Amino acid sequence: MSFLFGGGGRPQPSSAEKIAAAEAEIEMVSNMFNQLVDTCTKKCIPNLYREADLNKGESVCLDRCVAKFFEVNVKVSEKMQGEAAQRQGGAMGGGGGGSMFG
Amino acid sequence: MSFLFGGGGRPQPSSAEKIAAAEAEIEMVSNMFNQLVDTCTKKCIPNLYREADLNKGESVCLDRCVAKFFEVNVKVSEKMQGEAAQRQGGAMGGGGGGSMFG
Amino acid sequence: MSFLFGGGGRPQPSSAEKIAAAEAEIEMVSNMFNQLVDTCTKKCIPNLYREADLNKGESVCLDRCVAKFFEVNVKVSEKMQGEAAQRQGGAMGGGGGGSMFG
Amino acid sequence: MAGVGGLNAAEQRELQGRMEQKQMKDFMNMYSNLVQRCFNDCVNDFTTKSLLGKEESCVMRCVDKFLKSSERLGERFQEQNAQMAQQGGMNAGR
Amino acid sequence: MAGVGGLNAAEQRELQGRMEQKQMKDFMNMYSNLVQRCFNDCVNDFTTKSLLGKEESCVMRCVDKFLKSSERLGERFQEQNAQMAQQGGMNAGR
Amino acid sequence: MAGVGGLNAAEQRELQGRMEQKQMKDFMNMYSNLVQRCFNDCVNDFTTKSLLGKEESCVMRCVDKFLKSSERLGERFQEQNAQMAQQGGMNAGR
Repeated sequence: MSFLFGGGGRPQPSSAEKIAAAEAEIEMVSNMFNQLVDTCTKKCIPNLYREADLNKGESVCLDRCVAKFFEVNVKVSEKMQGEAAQRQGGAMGGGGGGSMFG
Repeated sequence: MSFLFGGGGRPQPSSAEKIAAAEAEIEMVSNMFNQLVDTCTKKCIPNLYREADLNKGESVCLDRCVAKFFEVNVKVSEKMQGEAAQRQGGAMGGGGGGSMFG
Repeated sequence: MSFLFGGGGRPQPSSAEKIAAAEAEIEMVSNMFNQLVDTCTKKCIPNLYREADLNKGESVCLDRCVAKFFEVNVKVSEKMQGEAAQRQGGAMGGGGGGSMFG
Repeated sequence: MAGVGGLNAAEQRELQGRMEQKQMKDFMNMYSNLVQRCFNDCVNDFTTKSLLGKEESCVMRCVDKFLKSSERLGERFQEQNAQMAQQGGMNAGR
Repeated sequence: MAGVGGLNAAEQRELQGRMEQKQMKDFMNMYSNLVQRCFNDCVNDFTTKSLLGKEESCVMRCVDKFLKSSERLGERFQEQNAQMAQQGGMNAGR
Repeated sequence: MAGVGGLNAAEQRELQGRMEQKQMKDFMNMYSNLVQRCFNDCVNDFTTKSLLGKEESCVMRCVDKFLKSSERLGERFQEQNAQMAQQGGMNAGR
Protein backbone atom coordinates (compact mmCIF):
# COMPACT_ATOMS: atom_id res chain seq x y z
CA MET A 1 0.00 0.00 0.00
CA SER A 2 3.02 2.24 -0.47
CA PHE A 3 1.01 4.15 -3.05
CA LEU A 4 -0.99 5.61 -0.21
CA PHE A 5 1.63 7.37 1.85
CA GLY A 6 4.66 6.67 -0.28
CA GLY A 7 8.36 7.11 0.16
CA GLY A 8 10.36 10.03 1.43
CA GLY A 9 14.04 9.63 2.37
CA ARG A 10 14.29 8.27 5.91
CA PRO A 11 17.26 6.93 7.90
CA GLN A 12 18.04 3.18 7.73
CA PRO A 13 15.53 1.36 10.01
CA SER A 14 16.35 -1.39 12.53
CA SER A 15 15.16 -4.96 12.09
CA ALA A 16 12.30 -4.59 14.57
CA GLU A 17 11.27 -1.35 12.91
CA LYS A 18 11.26 -2.96 9.49
CA ILE A 19 9.08 -5.82 10.72
CA ALA A 20 6.75 -3.38 12.47
CA ALA A 21 6.52 -1.30 9.30
CA ALA A 22 5.79 -4.35 7.13
CA GLU A 23 3.21 -5.47 9.69
CA ALA A 24 1.60 -2.04 9.70
CA GLU A 25 1.47 -2.05 5.92
CA ILE A 26 -0.20 -5.47 5.86
CA GLU A 27 -2.62 -4.34 8.55
CA MET A 28 -3.44 -1.28 6.47
CA VAL A 29 -4.13 -3.36 3.37
CA SER A 30 -6.18 -5.79 5.36
CA ASN A 31 -8.24 -3.05 7.02
CA MET A 32 -8.79 -1.44 3.67
CA PHE A 33 -10.05 -4.73 2.29
CA ASN A 34 -12.37 -5.25 5.22
CA GLN A 35 -13.83 -1.78 4.74
CA LEU A 36 -14.21 -2.44 1.06
CA VAL A 37 -16.17 -5.62 1.77
CA ASP A 38 -18.33 -3.81 4.27
CA THR A 39 -18.96 -0.78 2.08
CA CYS A 40 -19.43 -2.49 -1.27
CA THR A 41 -21.70 -5.27 -0.03
CA LYS A 42 -23.89 -2.64 1.59
CA LYS A 43 -23.99 -0.61 -1.62
CA CYS A 44 -24.48 -3.54 -4.01
CA ILE A 45 -26.20 -6.45 -2.26
CA PRO A 46 -29.82 -5.90 -1.25
CA ASN A 47 -30.56 -7.46 2.13
CA LEU A 48 -33.38 -9.70 1.01
CA TYR A 49 -31.25 -12.63 -0.18
CA ARG A 50 -33.79 -14.04 -2.62
CA GLU A 51 -31.08 -16.16 -4.26
CA ALA A 52 -27.76 -17.61 -3.11
CA ASP A 53 -25.87 -16.56 -6.24
CA LEU A 54 -24.65 -13.14 -7.23
CA ASN A 55 -26.69 -11.95 -10.15
CA LYS A 56 -25.26 -10.00 -13.07
CA GLY A 57 -26.25 -6.60 -11.69
CA GLU A 58 -24.74 -7.29 -8.28
CA SER A 59 -21.49 -8.59 -9.79
CA VAL A 60 -21.02 -5.56 -12.00
CA CYS A 61 -21.87 -3.24 -9.12
CA LEU A 62 -19.22 -4.91 -6.92
CA ASP A 63 -16.57 -4.53 -9.63
CA ARG A 64 -17.31 -0.86 -10.12
CA CYS A 65 -17.47 -0.29 -6.39
CA VAL A 66 -13.92 -1.64 -6.01
CA ALA A 67 -12.65 0.61 -8.80
CA LYS A 68 -14.31 3.67 -7.28
CA PHE A 69 -13.14 2.78 -3.78
CA PHE A 70 -9.52 2.69 -4.96
CA GLU A 71 -9.98 5.92 -6.85
CA VAL A 72 -11.33 7.63 -3.74
CA ASN A 73 -8.39 6.30 -1.72
CA VAL A 74 -5.94 7.71 -4.21
CA LYS A 75 -7.66 11.12 -4.33
CA VAL A 76 -7.91 11.38 -0.57
CA SER A 77 -4.32 10.33 0.05
CA GLU A 78 -3.07 12.77 -2.59
CA LYS A 79 -5.07 15.53 -0.97
CA MET A 80 -3.75 14.73 2.48
CA GLN A 81 -0.17 14.45 1.28
CA GLY A 82 -0.55 17.76 -0.49
CA GLU A 83 -1.73 19.40 2.70
CA ALA A 84 0.95 17.73 4.82
CA ALA A 85 3.56 18.97 2.34
CA GLN A 86 2.18 22.50 2.56
CA ARG A 87 2.43 22.55 6.33
CA GLN A 88 6.15 21.78 5.69
CA GLY A 89 7.68 18.49 4.58
CA GLY A 90 6.40 17.05 7.90
CA ALA A 91 6.27 13.46 9.15
CA MET A 92 2.75 12.14 8.89
CA GLY A 93 2.36 11.10 12.54
CA GLY A 94 0.22 14.12 13.37
CA GLY A 95 -3.16 15.13 11.97
CA GLY A 96 -6.68 14.57 13.24
CA GLY A 97 -6.83 11.68 15.65
CA GLY A 98 -3.32 12.08 16.92
CA SER A 99 -3.61 15.74 17.77
CA MET A 100 -4.97 15.26 21.23
CA PHE A 101 -1.76 14.00 22.79
CA GLY A 102 0.35 16.71 24.35
CA MET B 1 -16.27 -22.37 21.54
CA SER B 2 -14.82 -25.61 20.22
CA PHE B 3 -18.28 -26.42 18.88
CA LEU B 4 -17.72 -23.80 16.23
CA PHE B 5 -14.66 -25.04 14.43
CA GLY B 6 -14.05 -28.23 16.32
CA GLY B 7 -11.29 -30.75 16.37
CA GLY B 8 -9.28 -32.34 13.59
CA GLY B 9 -6.07 -34.24 14.35
CA ARG B 10 -3.17 -31.80 14.55
CA PRO B 11 0.42 -32.22 15.75
CA GLN B 12 1.23 -31.56 19.44
CA PRO B 13 1.38 -27.77 19.96
CA SER B 14 4.08 -25.85 21.87
CA SER B 15 3.38 -24.01 25.11
CA ALA B 16 3.20 -20.60 23.43
CA GLU B 17 0.91 -22.02 20.78
CA LYS B 18 -1.38 -23.52 23.38
CA ILE B 19 -1.63 -20.21 25.23
CA ALA B 20 -2.24 -18.36 21.98
CA ALA B 21 -4.93 -20.88 21.02
CA ALA B 22 -6.65 -20.59 24.41
CA GLU B 23 -6.42 -16.81 24.16
CA ALA B 24 -7.89 -16.88 20.65
CA GLU B 25 -10.73 -19.08 21.87
CA ILE B 26 -11.51 -16.71 24.73
CA GLU B 27 -11.32 -13.76 22.36
CA MET B 28 -13.74 -15.55 20.04
CA VAL B 29 -16.25 -16.20 22.81
CA SER B 30 -15.89 -12.66 24.04
CA ASN B 31 -16.38 -11.17 20.58
CA MET B 32 -19.39 -13.37 20.05
CA PHE B 33 -20.87 -12.15 23.31
CA ASN B 34 -20.25 -8.53 22.41
CA GLN B 35 -21.98 -9.03 19.07
CA LEU B 36 -24.85 -10.75 20.78
CA VAL B 37 -25.29 -7.80 23.12
CA ASP B 38 -25.14 -5.39 20.23
CA THR B 39 -27.51 -7.35 18.02
CA CYS B 40 -30.07 -8.42 20.58
CA THR B 41 -30.38 -5.08 22.33
CA LYS B 42 -30.98 -3.46 18.94
CA LYS B 43 -33.61 -6.07 18.09
CA CYS B 44 -35.36 -6.13 21.46
CA ILE B 45 -34.92 -2.81 23.27
CA PRO B 46 -36.69 0.20 21.73
CA ASN B 47 -34.56 3.32 21.97
CA LEU B 48 -37.03 5.42 23.88
CA TYR B 49 -36.15 4.23 27.38
CA ARG B 50 -39.48 5.06 28.98
CA GLU B 51 -38.59 2.90 31.97
CA ALA B 52 -35.36 1.75 33.59
CA ASP B 53 -36.47 -1.86 33.98
CA LEU B 54 -36.75 -4.54 31.37
CA ASN B 55 -40.39 -5.28 30.80
CA LYS B 56 -41.77 -8.76 30.20
CA GLY B 57 -41.80 -8.44 26.40
CA GLU B 58 -38.22 -7.20 26.26
CA SER B 59 -36.98 -9.96 28.57
CA VAL B 60 -38.60 -12.72 26.54
CA CYS B 61 -37.34 -11.19 23.32
CA LEU B 62 -33.78 -11.15 24.67
CA ASP B 63 -33.99 -14.81 25.69
CA ARG B 64 -35.26 -15.90 22.29
CA CYS B 65 -32.72 -13.71 20.55
CA VAL B 66 -29.88 -15.53 22.35
CA ALA B 67 -31.31 -18.91 21.40
CA LYS B 68 -31.67 -17.90 17.77
CA PHE B 69 -28.24 -16.31 17.69
CA PHE B 70 -26.66 -19.57 18.84
CA GLU B 71 -28.70 -21.54 16.36
CA VAL B 72 -27.52 -19.29 13.53
CA ASN B 73 -23.92 -19.69 14.68
CA VAL B 74 -24.25 -23.45 14.63
CA LYS B 75 -25.88 -23.52 11.19
CA VAL B 76 -23.33 -21.15 9.70
CA SER B 77 -20.33 -22.95 11.16
CA GLU B 78 -21.70 -26.31 9.97
CA LYS B 79 -22.17 -24.89 6.51
CA MET B 80 -18.68 -23.45 6.40
CA GLN B 81 -17.11 -26.63 7.73
CA GLY B 82 -19.01 -28.61 5.14
CA GLU B 83 -17.67 -26.41 2.39
CA ALA B 84 -14.14 -26.44 3.78
CA ALA B 85 -14.32 -30.26 3.90
CA GLN B 86 -15.50 -30.39 0.28
CA ARG B 87 -12.57 -28.30 -0.89
CA GLN B 88 -10.48 -31.10 0.74
CA GLY B 89 -9.86 -31.70 4.44
CA GLY B 90 -8.19 -28.24 4.50
CA ALA B 91 -6.93 -26.17 7.42
CA MET B 92 -9.34 -23.33 8.02
CA GLY B 93 -6.83 -20.47 7.76
CA GLY B 94 -8.00 -19.52 4.26
CA GLY B 95 -11.40 -18.35 3.09
CA GLY B 96 -12.83 -14.90 2.57
CA GLY B 97 -10.90 -12.27 4.45
CA GLY B 98 -7.62 -14.12 4.41
CA SER B 99 -7.59 -14.76 0.70
CA MET B 100 -5.92 -11.54 -0.27
CA PHE B 101 -2.49 -12.42 1.04
CA GLY B 102 -0.27 -14.18 -1.47
CA MET C 1 -9.11 10.31 32.35
CA SER C 2 -8.75 9.65 36.06
CA PHE C 3 -11.98 11.57 36.57
CA LEU C 4 -13.81 8.60 35.10
CA PHE C 5 -12.90 5.78 37.43
CA GLY C 6 -10.75 7.64 39.88
CA GLY C 7 -8.60 6.64 42.77
CA GLY C 8 -9.11 4.13 45.53
CA GLY C 9 -6.19 2.98 47.69
CA ARG C 10 -4.33 0.17 45.94
CA PRO C 11 -0.98 -1.50 46.66
CA GLN C 12 2.19 -0.09 44.99
CA PRO C 13 2.25 -1.26 41.35
CA SER C 14 5.24 -2.74 39.47
CA SER C 15 6.92 -0.93 36.60
CA ALA C 16 5.21 -3.05 33.94
CA GLU C 17 1.88 -2.52 35.66
CA LYS C 18 2.40 1.22 35.77
CA ILE C 19 3.21 1.33 32.06
CA ALA C 20 0.22 -0.88 31.27
CA ALA C 21 -2.01 1.36 33.37
CA ALA C 22 -0.74 4.52 31.68
CA GLU C 23 -1.18 2.85 28.32
CA ALA C 24 -4.73 1.80 29.21
CA GLU C 25 -5.51 5.34 30.30
CA ILE C 26 -4.21 6.79 27.04
CA GLU C 27 -6.14 4.17 25.10
CA MET C 28 -9.27 5.10 27.02
CA VAL C 29 -8.85 8.80 26.25
CA SER C 30 -8.11 8.04 22.65
CA ASN C 31 -11.14 5.76 22.27
CA MET C 32 -13.31 8.35 23.91
CA PHE C 33 -12.07 10.96 21.46
CA ASN C 34 -12.71 8.67 18.49
CA GLN C 35 -16.24 8.05 19.69
CA LEU C 36 -16.75 11.75 20.19
CA VAL C 37 -15.66 12.43 16.61
CA ASP C 38 -17.93 9.70 15.33
CA THR C 39 -20.94 10.75 17.40
CA CYS C 40 -20.68 14.51 17.08
CA THR C 41 -19.98 14.60 13.35
CA LYS C 42 -23.04 12.39 12.83
CA LYS C 43 -25.15 14.67 15.01
CA CYS C 44 -23.86 17.99 13.65
CA ILE C 45 -22.61 17.59 10.07
CA PRO C 46 -25.26 16.85 7.44
CA ASN C 47 -23.99 14.35 4.88
CA LEU C 48 -24.49 16.51 1.82
CA TYR C 49 -21.22 18.42 1.98
CA ARG C 50 -22.38 21.46 0.05
CA GLU C 51 -19.37 23.42 1.29
CA ALA C 52 -15.87 22.51 2.46
CA ASP C 53 -15.94 24.83 5.48
CA LEU C 54 -17.74 24.40 8.75
CA ASN C 55 -20.53 26.93 8.91
CA LYS C 56 -21.53 28.78 12.06
CA GLY C 57 -24.35 26.40 12.96
CA GLU C 58 -22.18 23.31 12.56
CA SER C 59 -19.36 24.81 14.62
CA VAL C 60 -21.62 25.72 17.51
CA CYS C 61 -23.29 22.33 17.36
CA LEU C 62 -19.90 20.58 17.60
CA ASP C 63 -18.89 22.67 20.63
CA ARG C 64 -22.11 21.89 22.46
CA CYS C 65 -21.91 18.28 21.48
CA VAL C 66 -18.48 17.99 23.14
CA ALA C 67 -19.76 19.63 26.31
CA LYS C 68 -22.78 17.32 26.47
CA PHE C 69 -20.68 14.26 25.67
CA PHE C 70 -18.40 14.99 28.63
CA GLU C 71 -21.38 15.65 30.85
CA VAL C 72 -22.90 12.30 29.90
CA ASN C 73 -19.59 10.57 30.60
CA VAL C 74 -19.41 12.11 34.03
CA LYS C 75 -23.03 11.21 34.88
CA VAL C 76 -22.64 7.64 33.65
CA SER C 77 -19.36 7.04 35.43
CA GLU C 78 -20.76 8.49 38.66
CA LYS C 79 -23.76 6.22 38.35
CA MET C 80 -21.63 3.15 37.72
CA GLN C 81 -19.25 3.96 40.54
CA GLY C 82 -22.20 4.45 42.83
CA GLU C 83 -23.54 1.05 41.93
CA ALA C 84 -20.14 -0.61 42.19
CA ALA C 85 -19.76 0.95 45.66
CA GLN C 86 -23.17 -0.37 46.73
CA ARG C 87 -22.27 -3.91 45.71
CA GLN C 88 -19.37 -3.45 48.20
CA GLY C 89 -16.23 -1.33 47.77
CA GLY C 90 -15.36 -3.68 44.86
CA ALA C 91 -12.64 -3.53 42.23
CA MET C 92 -14.16 -2.47 38.94
CA GLY C 93 -12.92 -5.40 36.88
CA GLY C 94 -16.33 -7.08 36.84
CA GLY C 95 -19.63 -5.83 35.45
CA GLY C 96 -21.35 -6.41 32.14
CA GLY C 97 -18.95 -7.59 29.48
CA GLY C 98 -16.57 -9.29 31.89
CA SER C 99 -19.19 -11.36 33.64
CA MET C 100 -19.12 -14.25 31.24
CA PHE C 101 -15.74 -15.59 32.29
CA GLY C 102 -15.86 -18.12 35.11
CA MET D 1 -13.71 -23.29 29.95
CA ALA D 2 -13.43 -26.49 27.96
CA GLY D 3 -10.51 -25.60 25.70
CA VAL D 4 -8.27 -24.61 28.60
CA GLY D 5 -8.03 -28.17 29.92
CA GLY D 6 -4.72 -28.85 28.17
CA LEU D 7 -2.70 -26.10 29.89
CA ASN D 8 -0.26 -26.70 32.76
CA ALA D 9 -0.04 -24.45 35.82
CA ALA D 10 2.50 -21.98 34.37
CA GLU D 11 0.56 -21.73 31.17
CA GLN D 12 -2.63 -21.12 33.09
CA ARG D 13 -0.95 -18.31 35.05
CA GLU D 14 0.27 -16.66 31.88
CA LEU D 15 -3.19 -16.94 30.36
CA GLN D 16 -4.74 -15.60 33.56
CA GLY D 17 -2.62 -12.46 33.35
CA ARG D 18 -3.61 -11.83 29.78
CA MET D 19 -7.24 -12.42 30.60
CA GLU D 20 -7.15 -9.80 33.34
CA GLN D 21 -5.87 -7.24 30.87
CA LYS D 22 -8.55 -8.34 28.47
CA GLN D 23 -11.30 -8.02 31.08
CA MET D 24 -10.16 -4.50 31.82
CA LYS D 25 -10.30 -3.71 28.12
CA ASP D 26 -13.70 -5.38 27.75
CA PHE D 27 -15.02 -3.32 30.60
CA MET D 28 -13.72 -0.15 28.99
CA ASN D 29 -15.31 -1.11 25.69
CA MET D 30 -18.59 -1.97 27.34
CA TYR D 31 -18.52 1.37 29.15
CA SER D 32 -17.83 3.38 26.04
CA ASN D 33 -20.41 1.54 23.95
CA LEU D 34 -22.90 2.25 26.69
CA VAL D 35 -22.08 5.94 26.69
CA GLN D 36 -22.15 6.19 22.93
CA ARG D 37 -25.43 4.40 22.63
CA CYS D 38 -27.21 6.30 25.36
CA PHE D 39 -25.82 9.62 24.14
CA ASN D 40 -26.98 8.83 20.63
CA ASP D 41 -30.47 7.85 21.65
CA CYS D 42 -31.07 10.48 24.32
CA VAL D 43 -29.20 13.64 23.37
CA ASN D 44 -30.56 15.40 20.33
CA ASP D 45 -30.86 19.02 21.31
CA PHE D 46 -27.81 21.14 20.54
CA THR D 47 -29.37 24.52 21.22
CA THR D 48 -27.93 24.32 24.74
CA LYS D 49 -24.52 23.30 26.05
CA SER D 50 -25.77 21.69 29.24
CA LEU D 51 -27.78 18.48 29.38
CA LEU D 52 -31.51 19.05 29.63
CA GLY D 53 -33.32 17.38 32.51
CA LYS D 54 -35.15 15.02 30.20
CA GLU D 55 -31.92 14.13 28.42
CA GLU D 56 -30.23 13.28 31.67
CA SER D 57 -33.09 11.12 32.92
CA CYS D 58 -33.25 9.38 29.54
CA VAL D 59 -29.51 8.61 29.80
CA MET D 60 -29.94 7.23 33.30
CA ARG D 61 -32.80 4.93 32.28
CA CYS D 62 -30.84 3.91 29.20
CA VAL D 63 -27.81 2.93 31.29
CA ASP D 64 -29.98 0.97 33.71
CA LYS D 65 -31.77 -0.82 30.93
CA PHE D 66 -28.57 -1.58 29.05
CA LEU D 67 -26.89 -3.04 32.14
CA LYS D 68 -29.91 -5.19 32.90
CA SER D 69 -30.04 -6.39 29.30
CA SER D 70 -26.33 -7.23 29.31
CA GLU D 71 -26.70 -9.13 32.54
CA ARG D 72 -29.64 -11.14 31.25
CA LEU D 73 -27.88 -11.79 27.94
CA GLY D 74 -24.78 -12.90 29.85
CA GLU D 75 -26.81 -15.45 31.81
CA ARG D 76 -28.49 -16.88 28.72
CA PHE D 77 -25.18 -16.90 26.87
CA GLN D 78 -23.53 -18.95 29.59
CA GLU D 79 -26.44 -21.38 29.69
CA GLN D 80 -26.32 -21.93 25.94
CA ASN D 81 -22.56 -22.24 26.02
CA ALA D 82 -22.70 -24.81 28.81
CA GLN D 83 -25.37 -26.75 26.95
CA MET D 84 -23.20 -26.80 23.82
CA ALA D 85 -20.18 -27.99 25.78
CA GLN D 86 -22.26 -30.74 27.40
CA GLN D 87 -23.30 -32.05 24.02
CA GLY D 88 -19.57 -32.60 23.49
CA GLY D 89 -19.29 -29.98 20.81
CA MET D 90 -21.99 -29.65 18.21
CA ASN D 91 -20.29 -31.64 15.53
CA ALA D 92 -18.52 -34.29 17.53
CA GLY D 93 -21.87 -35.05 19.18
CA ARG D 94 -23.49 -36.37 16.03
CA MET E 1 3.94 -7.78 -1.44
CA ALA E 2 6.04 -4.85 -2.59
CA GLY E 3 6.96 -3.36 0.77
CA VAL E 4 8.32 -6.63 2.11
CA GLY E 5 11.25 -6.64 -0.29
CA GLY E 6 13.66 -5.15 2.25
CA LEU E 7 13.39 -7.94 4.84
CA ASN E 8 16.01 -10.69 5.31
CA ALA E 9 15.13 -14.34 5.87
CA ALA E 10 14.85 -14.17 9.67
CA GLU E 11 12.75 -11.04 9.47
CA GLN E 12 10.50 -12.69 6.88
CA ARG E 13 10.02 -15.70 9.18
CA GLU E 14 9.10 -13.47 12.12
CA LEU E 15 6.65 -11.56 9.94
CA GLN E 16 5.25 -14.82 8.59
CA GLY E 17 4.43 -15.99 12.11
CA ARG E 18 2.64 -12.77 12.93
CA MET E 19 0.76 -12.91 9.67
CA GLU E 20 -0.54 -16.39 10.45
CA GLN E 21 -1.94 -15.15 13.74
CA LYS E 22 -3.43 -12.22 11.90
CA GLN E 23 -5.03 -14.46 9.25
CA MET E 24 -6.61 -16.52 11.98
CA LYS E 25 -7.96 -13.36 13.55
CA ASP E 26 -9.15 -12.03 10.19
CA PHE E 27 -10.97 -15.27 9.56
CA MET E 28 -12.66 -15.04 12.94
CA ASN E 29 -13.67 -11.45 12.26
CA MET E 30 -14.96 -12.32 8.83
CA TYR E 31 -16.95 -15.19 10.32
CA SER E 32 -18.51 -13.11 13.04
CA ASN E 33 -19.35 -10.22 10.72
CA LEU E 34 -21.01 -12.74 8.46
CA VAL E 35 -23.08 -14.16 11.30
CA GLN E 36 -24.03 -10.74 12.59
CA ARG E 37 -25.03 -9.45 9.21
CA CYS E 38 -27.07 -12.48 8.20
CA PHE E 39 -28.71 -12.67 11.61
CA ASN E 40 -29.60 -9.00 11.41
CA ASP E 41 -31.07 -9.21 7.95
CA CYS E 42 -32.83 -12.58 8.26
CA VAL E 43 -34.01 -13.01 11.84
CA ASN E 44 -36.76 -10.68 12.89
CA ASP E 45 -39.35 -12.84 14.55
CA PHE E 46 -38.94 -13.22 18.29
CA THR E 47 -42.27 -14.87 18.99
CA THR E 48 -40.48 -18.23 18.80
CA LYS E 49 -37.20 -19.45 20.25
CA SER E 50 -36.28 -21.71 17.34
CA LEU E 51 -35.32 -20.48 13.89
CA LEU E 52 -38.20 -20.50 11.44
CA GLY E 53 -37.69 -22.38 8.18
CA LYS E 54 -37.70 -19.20 6.17
CA GLU E 55 -35.22 -17.56 8.54
CA GLU E 56 -32.84 -20.48 8.21
CA SER E 57 -33.00 -20.55 4.43
CA CYS E 58 -32.52 -16.78 4.33
CA VAL E 59 -29.40 -17.15 6.50
CA MET E 60 -28.04 -19.88 4.22
CA ARG E 61 -28.55 -17.79 1.10
CA CYS E 62 -27.08 -14.79 2.87
CA VAL E 63 -23.93 -16.72 3.82
CA ASP E 64 -23.54 -18.03 0.28
CA LYS E 65 -24.01 -14.61 -1.21
CA PHE E 66 -21.67 -12.95 1.24
CA LEU E 67 -18.90 -15.50 0.60
CA LYS E 68 -19.26 -15.10 -3.14
CA SER E 69 -19.19 -11.31 -2.80
CA SER E 70 -16.09 -11.44 -0.62
CA GLU E 71 -14.36 -13.71 -3.08
CA ARG E 72 -15.16 -11.48 -6.02
CA LEU E 73 -14.15 -8.38 -4.08
CA GLY E 74 -10.89 -10.10 -3.11
CA GLU E 75 -10.08 -10.79 -6.76
CA ARG E 76 -10.79 -7.22 -7.86
CA PHE E 77 -8.89 -5.87 -4.87
CA GLN E 78 -5.80 -7.86 -5.77
CA GLU E 79 -6.01 -6.77 -9.39
CA GLN E 80 -6.26 -3.11 -8.44
CA ASN E 81 -3.48 -3.49 -5.91
CA ALA E 82 -1.22 -5.15 -8.48
CA GLN E 83 -2.00 -2.42 -10.98
CA MET E 84 -1.10 0.26 -8.45
CA ALA E 85 2.17 -1.47 -7.58
CA GLN E 86 3.03 -1.76 -11.28
CA GLN E 87 2.61 1.96 -11.72
CA GLY E 88 5.45 2.23 -9.20
CA GLY E 89 3.25 3.74 -6.52
CA MET E 90 0.75 6.41 -7.45
CA ASN E 91 2.88 9.34 -6.48
CA ALA E 92 6.35 8.15 -7.29
CA GLY E 93 5.04 7.35 -10.77
CA ARG E 94 4.54 10.96 -11.74
CA MET F 1 -1.12 13.88 31.02
CA ALA F 2 -2.05 13.65 34.67
CA GLY F 3 -1.83 9.90 35.17
CA VAL F 4 1.65 9.65 33.76
CA GLY F 5 3.19 11.56 36.65
CA GLY F 6 4.24 8.41 38.51
CA LEU F 7 6.54 7.02 35.81
CA ASN F 8 10.34 7.25 35.92
CA ALA F 9 12.47 8.12 32.88
CA ALA F 10 12.87 4.56 31.56
CA GLU F 11 9.18 3.90 31.98
CA GLN F 12 8.36 7.13 30.17
CA ARG F 13 10.62 6.09 27.26
CA GLU F 14 8.94 2.70 26.99
CA LEU F 15 5.52 4.34 27.07
CA GLN F 16 6.66 6.91 24.51
CA GLY F 17 7.60 4.14 22.06
CA ARG F 18 4.26 2.45 22.43
CA MET F 19 2.47 5.74 22.00
CA GLU F 20 4.23 6.40 18.73
CA GLN F 21 3.02 3.07 17.39
CA LYS F 22 -0.43 3.92 18.65
CA GLN F 23 -0.40 7.33 16.99
CA MET F 24 0.54 5.73 13.70
CA LYS F 25 -2.35 3.30 14.13
CA ASP F 26 -4.73 6.09 15.13
CA PHE F 27 -3.78 8.02 12.06
CA MET F 28 -4.42 4.98 9.87
CA ASN F 29 -7.80 4.46 11.52
CA MET F 30 -8.71 8.09 11.15
CA TYR F 31 -7.72 7.96 7.50
CA SER F 32 -9.75 4.87 6.74
CA ASN F 33 -12.80 6.10 8.62
CA LEU F 34 -12.56 9.27 6.61
CA VAL F 35 -12.41 7.37 3.34
CA GLN F 36 -15.24 5.05 4.30
CA ARG F 37 -17.47 7.87 5.43
CA CYS F 38 -16.89 10.11 2.43
CA PHE F 39 -17.21 7.18 0.04
CA ASN F 40 -20.47 6.17 1.66
CA ASP F 41 -21.97 9.63 1.57
CA CYS F 42 -20.70 10.73 -1.83
CA VAL F 43 -20.49 7.70 -4.11
CA ASN F 44 -23.83 6.19 -5.03
CA ASP F 45 -23.73 5.71 -8.76
CA PHE F 46 -22.46 2.32 -9.90
CA THR F 47 -23.39 2.64 -13.54
CA THR F 48 -19.83 3.81 -14.21
CA LYS F 49 -16.47 2.54 -13.03
CA SER F 50 -14.80 5.94 -12.79
CA LEU F 51 -15.69 8.59 -10.25
CA LEU F 52 -18.09 11.21 -11.57
CA GLY F 53 -17.02 14.83 -11.30
CA LYS F 54 -19.68 15.57 -8.72
CA GLU F 55 -18.71 12.51 -6.69
CA GLU F 56 -15.09 13.59 -6.61
CA SER F 57 -15.88 17.14 -5.57
CA CYS F 58 -18.25 15.83 -2.89
CA VAL F 59 -15.47 13.60 -1.55
CA MET F 60 -13.04 16.54 -1.47
CA ARG F 61 -15.47 18.75 0.43
CA CYS F 62 -16.27 15.86 2.75
CA VAL F 63 -12.59 15.33 3.57
CA ASP F 64 -12.08 19.03 4.20
CA LYS F 65 -15.10 19.26 6.40
CA PHE F 66 -14.25 16.13 8.32
CA LEU F 67 -10.69 17.31 9.02
CA LYS F 68 -11.94 20.68 10.18
CA SER F 69 -14.51 19.03 12.42
CA SER F 70 -11.92 16.71 13.92
CA GLU F 71 -9.60 19.61 14.58
CA ARG F 72 -12.32 21.63 16.28
CA LEU F 73 -13.47 18.61 18.28
CA GLY F 74 -9.84 17.97 19.30
CA GLU F 75 -9.51 21.52 20.66
CA ARG F 76 -12.74 21.34 22.63
CA PHE F 77 -11.86 17.88 23.89
CA GLN F 78 -8.53 19.09 25.24
CA GLU F 79 -10.16 22.08 26.90
CA GLN F 80 -12.74 19.92 28.62
CA ASN F 81 -10.11 17.39 29.61
CA ALA F 82 -7.90 20.12 31.09
CA GLN F 83 -10.87 21.56 32.96
CA MET F 84 -11.68 18.14 34.43
CA ALA F 85 -8.07 17.59 35.49
CA GLN F 86 -8.01 21.05 37.15
CA GLN F 87 -11.04 20.18 39.22
CA GLY F 88 -8.83 17.43 40.65
CA GLY F 89 -10.85 14.64 39.13
CA MET F 90 -14.60 14.76 39.23
CA ASN F 91 -15.03 12.56 42.23
CA ALA F 92 -12.03 13.42 44.31
CA GLY F 93 -13.11 17.07 44.05
CA ARG F 94 -16.28 16.59 46.06
